[in-house]
Amino acid sequence: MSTATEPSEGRESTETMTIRAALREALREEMERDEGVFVMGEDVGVFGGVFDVTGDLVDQFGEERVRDTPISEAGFAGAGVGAAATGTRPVVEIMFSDFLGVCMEQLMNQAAKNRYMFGGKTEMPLTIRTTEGGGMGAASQHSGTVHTWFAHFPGIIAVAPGTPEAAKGLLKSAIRSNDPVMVFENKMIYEREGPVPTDPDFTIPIGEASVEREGEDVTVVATQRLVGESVDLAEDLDGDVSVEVIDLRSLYPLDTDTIVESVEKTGRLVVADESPLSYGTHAEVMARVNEEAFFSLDAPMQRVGVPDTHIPFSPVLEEEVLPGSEDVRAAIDRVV
Amino acid sequence: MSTATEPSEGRESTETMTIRAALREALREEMERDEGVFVMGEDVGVFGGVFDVTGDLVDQFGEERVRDTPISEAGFAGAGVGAAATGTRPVVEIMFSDFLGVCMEQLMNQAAKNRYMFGGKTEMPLTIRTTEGGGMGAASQHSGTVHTWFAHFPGIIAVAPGTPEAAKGLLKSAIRSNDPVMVFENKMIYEREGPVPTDPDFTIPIGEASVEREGEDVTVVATQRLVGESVDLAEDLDGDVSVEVIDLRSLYPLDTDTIVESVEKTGRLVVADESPLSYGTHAEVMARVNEEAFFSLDAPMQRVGVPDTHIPFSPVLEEEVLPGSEDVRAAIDRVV
Amino acid sequence: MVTIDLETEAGRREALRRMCSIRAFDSTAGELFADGEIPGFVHLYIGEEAVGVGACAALDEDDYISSTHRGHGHCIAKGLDPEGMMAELYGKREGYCNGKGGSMHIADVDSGMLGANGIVGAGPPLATGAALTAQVRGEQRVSLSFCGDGAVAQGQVHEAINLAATWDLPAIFLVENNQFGEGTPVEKQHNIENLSATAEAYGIPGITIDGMDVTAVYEAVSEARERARAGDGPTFIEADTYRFRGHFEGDPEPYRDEEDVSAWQARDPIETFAERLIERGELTEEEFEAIEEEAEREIEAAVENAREAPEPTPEEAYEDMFSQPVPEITDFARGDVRADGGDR
Amino acid sequence: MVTIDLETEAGRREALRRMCSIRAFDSTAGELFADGEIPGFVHLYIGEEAVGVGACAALDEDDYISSTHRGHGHCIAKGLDPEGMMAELYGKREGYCNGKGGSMHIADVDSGMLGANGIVGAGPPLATGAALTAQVRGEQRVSLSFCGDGAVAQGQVHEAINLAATWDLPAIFLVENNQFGEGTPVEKQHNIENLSATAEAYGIPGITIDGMDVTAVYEAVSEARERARAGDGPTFIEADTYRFRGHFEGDPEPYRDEEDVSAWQARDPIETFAERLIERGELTEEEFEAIEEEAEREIEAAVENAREAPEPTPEEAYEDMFSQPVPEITDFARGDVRADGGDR
Ligand SMILES: Cc1ncc(C[n+]2csc(CCOP(=O)(O)OP(=O)(O)O)c2C)c(N)n1
Ligand SMILES: Cc1ncc(C[n+]2csc(CCOP(=O)(O)OP(=O)(O)O)c2C)c(N)n1
Ligand SMILES: [Mg+2]
Ligand SMILES: [Mg+2]
Repeated sequence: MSTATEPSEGRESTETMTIRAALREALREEMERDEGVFVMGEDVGVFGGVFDVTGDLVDQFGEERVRDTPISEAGFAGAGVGAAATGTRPVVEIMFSDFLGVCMEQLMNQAAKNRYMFGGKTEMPLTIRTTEGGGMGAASQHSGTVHTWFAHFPGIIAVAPGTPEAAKGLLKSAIRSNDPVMVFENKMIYEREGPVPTDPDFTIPIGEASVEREGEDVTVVATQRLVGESVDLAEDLDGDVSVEVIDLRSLYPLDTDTIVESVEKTGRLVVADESPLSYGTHAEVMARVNEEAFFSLDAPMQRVGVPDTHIPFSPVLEEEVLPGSEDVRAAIDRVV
Repeated sequence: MSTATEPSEGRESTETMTIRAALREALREEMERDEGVFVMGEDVGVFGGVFDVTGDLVDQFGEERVRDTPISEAGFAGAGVGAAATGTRPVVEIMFSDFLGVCMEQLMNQAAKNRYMFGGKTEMPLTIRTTEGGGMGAASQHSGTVHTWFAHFPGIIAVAPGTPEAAKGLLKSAIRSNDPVMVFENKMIYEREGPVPTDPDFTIPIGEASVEREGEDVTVVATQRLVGESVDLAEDLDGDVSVEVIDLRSLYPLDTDTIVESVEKTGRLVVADESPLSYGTHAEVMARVNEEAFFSLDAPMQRVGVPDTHIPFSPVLEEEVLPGSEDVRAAIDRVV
Repeated sequence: MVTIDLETEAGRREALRRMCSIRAFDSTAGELFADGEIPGFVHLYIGEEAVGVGACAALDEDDYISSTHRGHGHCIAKGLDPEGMMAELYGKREGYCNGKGGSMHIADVDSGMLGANGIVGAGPPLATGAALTAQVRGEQRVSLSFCGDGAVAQGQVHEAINLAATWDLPAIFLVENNQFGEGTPVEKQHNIENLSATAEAYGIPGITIDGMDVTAVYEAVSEARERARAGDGPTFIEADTYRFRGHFEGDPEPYRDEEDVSAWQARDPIETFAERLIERGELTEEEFEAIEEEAEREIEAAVENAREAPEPTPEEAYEDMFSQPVPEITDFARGDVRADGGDR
Repeated sequence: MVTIDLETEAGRREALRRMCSIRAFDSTAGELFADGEIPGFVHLYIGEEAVGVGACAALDEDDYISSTHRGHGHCIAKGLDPEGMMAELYGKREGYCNGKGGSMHIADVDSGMLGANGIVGAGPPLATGAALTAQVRGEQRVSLSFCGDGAVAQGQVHEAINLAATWDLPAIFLVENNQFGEGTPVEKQHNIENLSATAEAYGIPGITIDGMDVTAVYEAVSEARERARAGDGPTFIEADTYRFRGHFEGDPEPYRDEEDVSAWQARDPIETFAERLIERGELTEEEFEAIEEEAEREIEAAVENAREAPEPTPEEAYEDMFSQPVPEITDFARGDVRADGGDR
């Protein structure tokens, strides 16, 4: 699947920036490019967003296009659906992904279904940005990772970047897409830095995973925070085990080909994602590999995620349940 | 995991009844047994529920205990949570599972999380009943199968019976459980008949799958409507292929042992469930088998479900996307 | 510019014609459903025609409406073509939704119809979004959402009103109080005499009008539309009406008495409006009959067409999910499920 | 029977004491957070003490409350022990939630405290459910939900009020209008002068009171409680108040002026109440100081205790998910992830 615009090359010149800055620049560029793009959410204006992603955008674009909303996720996500259907490109911020339950109906029954139910005659250029993940002691109602729901639910495109480049390129593709796209940002990696192409026409096609590091012995398919941790781990293990790390980037559509190709080479798979394990994102990656590379597998596939609990408050407990480098390492050890 | 009461044997005497009747009797018996059990939902009273499951219960128990609600799923599911936390056992009916989006927040952030967030100090004896599935031309907003969300989300017990016996036994266990249990009823099989134990103390433990038919060549793990279709298919194929059919019954917790044991025998697995395929219930069953019976597998595991679309209205189209006996058969053919 | 100017004789006649068209459409749909020709659920608008027609008459063609599960009347009132609607009820490819939507999902965004909706209360946020587009784009459109008395208990309806009120959006919230939400009477769903009291929570005008009188509806919506276009924000209108049929076709209706139904039927919005026009000398009995007959003929033709229209092919089920091809669905559409585990 | 009888001198002094206790707790929590001793988010109740204390004073110990993300004040007002609360803020096993909840999730259902809540607007349905239990069980309890001005924009709050009003449940909806929802002033969230106008949509009494005056709150809640117990249904109370601190600790507060804060600080609910008692001759300056100091000592002791309390062990993370063991979690807790593919 490709986005409205073809993937630009334009990666000649890059700039090092954080994921936060990359997201903000994506918003800025798309708002400059298209007057129909506007942002709305709780405290995205003067306050700049709780994670400071929208930052100073209100100064440049004004309060109509960087719109603070009352605390009504169903209402304003629904308004986003209605606005998208009638000729604008809303970018709706849901502060924490745990709050998606509040507006689930509008996402599942309206945003995701309208095009199909209406015989393809309605466009739905709606982007929903939200934050996921534990690690800051925010406890169970502000630390969840729920992207599997949306990867599963038909009619929704779901992306979850692990690097600044992916963050910028995917958010831009999301905004340009005529389908509802959910962008899942992990809140612990806003400060992560990396090179980002400066060309304002740079985008990353939705549906393409990225091989972040090549290796021969085992494939680690990771998402979000765990991309960085897996790449770092792969460096540490270098010489010992040769680890290929893939940033999944798009959850739906899923780039089965890139994963299968890697597993055909390595014969071993670890999936690292912060979803709760049972019925999580991991299982789908494993199912695809089973279907298309079963005969290449030398060992059972492994998964790393949250052990079916909520995210507890106490740092000791939170640390226990959050998947990290050590868990990925243990999974690798189980198969090599 | 076992429910509050131990699984009773009491299967000496049975009566043939429909799934609808089995559910209604479960409600009746539990309401007779415990004054704290009450039912609420839209038109569950005089109207008897849109699928006539509550039927005449209002005559026996009155309008307070068989309570019609305003059309406010978030409000009354939330009231169910609050009531459950304070000493009653509400059974909340959400008319169609597509409407779960309306009250998702109360389910995901309150019902599912309270016990854990509160350090185990709150009971949550809440049952949510809802209907799933396509097949009656009800179109995309009244035909969905969303149980994977709840199987995935921590803190929720999810069951999905395929037979009258399972319907009665699981609903009773759900009501007696001190955890939030979601009961997913497929709307096309309310008329399906089967033997049901008459003993009012009969329950089915949550977390146990059931081998509905034994076989040697391939294991079909099925849910809901597809249990019956798979058993019928297995009969048809008898002599040709020997098919073992397992009714999953509980989605979470998942009875990995029963499935693994079967696959160790057959070496082949087909998972048949009406969820959309990507990231669906199937993938988890496959992931578990990969983890615990990888070396028993003779062929890649197969899945049968909805091909990542919504359920369209036109009978021709609906028929195309709904998984059925033929799809299960094709999946079996791919592996035997 | 309004769609139908009820201040003129021609406009009043056109309004009558549309009400008759809705009546004919829904009477026919009811019969076809009973005969098993139409699958799924059908919710009829019979008895409530004055609300849809009065409201849409007062709107410009460019204005938007959002609708409900009981949407046929809103569609015809907004100018949708009964032929495409009937084809949709039959699940045919020529239908408004290529047969994918059915009765509960007829939409035509180009005609300003944002869609019938199977989710009670989901329409008002959508209409609010359309009003937001108008504000953001600086367009002079208004957006009206229909919803039922039952829907007023839904939180998202309140959220939508609050957004529109706080942002002064060009929106109109029109509640069709037909006295029941499925089998539950309005008194068991709400604690207020008039649902228009809801407006007080949002600091906007709220009125209750006679929803059996097409002129009353037209006037109330006209005023609300002026207010919206002037930038003065939304209006909440409660139109008292009644559904003459069951909640859905096949409803055993254990929840109401025959007398109540008859009492409301005596106020039939079509009959009473036609009588008024006849009294005024604008219309003759014969002309009224001719209008009714013409409406019926039109719907019969739509039925004929729908019956003969081709079924979608099974593969069409895989179309229309996304604006761009998605490999997963492309594979399914090709019947290309290998799952053969790759090369050995 | 009310918890603290503000009609008596002893009661008034106890109310003052509780307000001081909240102030001391939250001032300390703010410092500890700034020092990095407390993880996560902390939302302080400083400036709003009169609302929580006045309201809970008017309730029986058996009555229920539901709370918000800004819940410390409600907890202390309802009689929870600051020691267990502070231990919870430190994430210790002795905390009210065994360290699993933290500031935003302190609960003690046995004390009638249904839980702080990280989801804006989620509390009112819960409290409505507790009121439903009272009705179904025939118990004489009432249930009060606290929520913020911002929460009044949430649909589920409206749904809860509608249920309670329609079913005449013994419920009280108490809105703490502290003028902001995070950084957004109440005027940008609502289109009404007084949020108590919300009551009109539900046909229940709605009043706006001075939330800086503990007596005013006490009286309003007492009346509402009588009404609830008499079977006359819920009351909606808006208490005007102000948060003296940022939305959360660390909030840069770009959205408000220092002067506004000072103007409200001049109406400090503790100072003004103490002054009144002193004027009436019920209290001396010295006694007031002693109360304040005692409160601070109590909180210091709670901090000492919390610091020294043992951390939970990592394995405790796997406890408390369900009432019964679940194999998935049991396996994880044992560190028993094999995924070895079974026998070859
Ligand atoms: C969220 C949701 N809950 C419940 C339903 C089931 N349902 C369909 S129509 C209806 C009654 C709606 O009543 P009202 O809003 O008054 O509209 P009316 O049918 O009277 O036109 C109900 C409960 C639904 N479709 N969506
Ligand atoms: C559903 C939901 N949306 C957004 C938030 C983020 N949030 C936390 S507190 C808050 C402001 C709440 O304002 P108000 O209800 O007035 O309470 P106050 O903080 O002023 O006490 C917001 C937006 C949330 N926790 N839950
Ligand atoms: Mg109605
Ligand atoms: Mg506030």
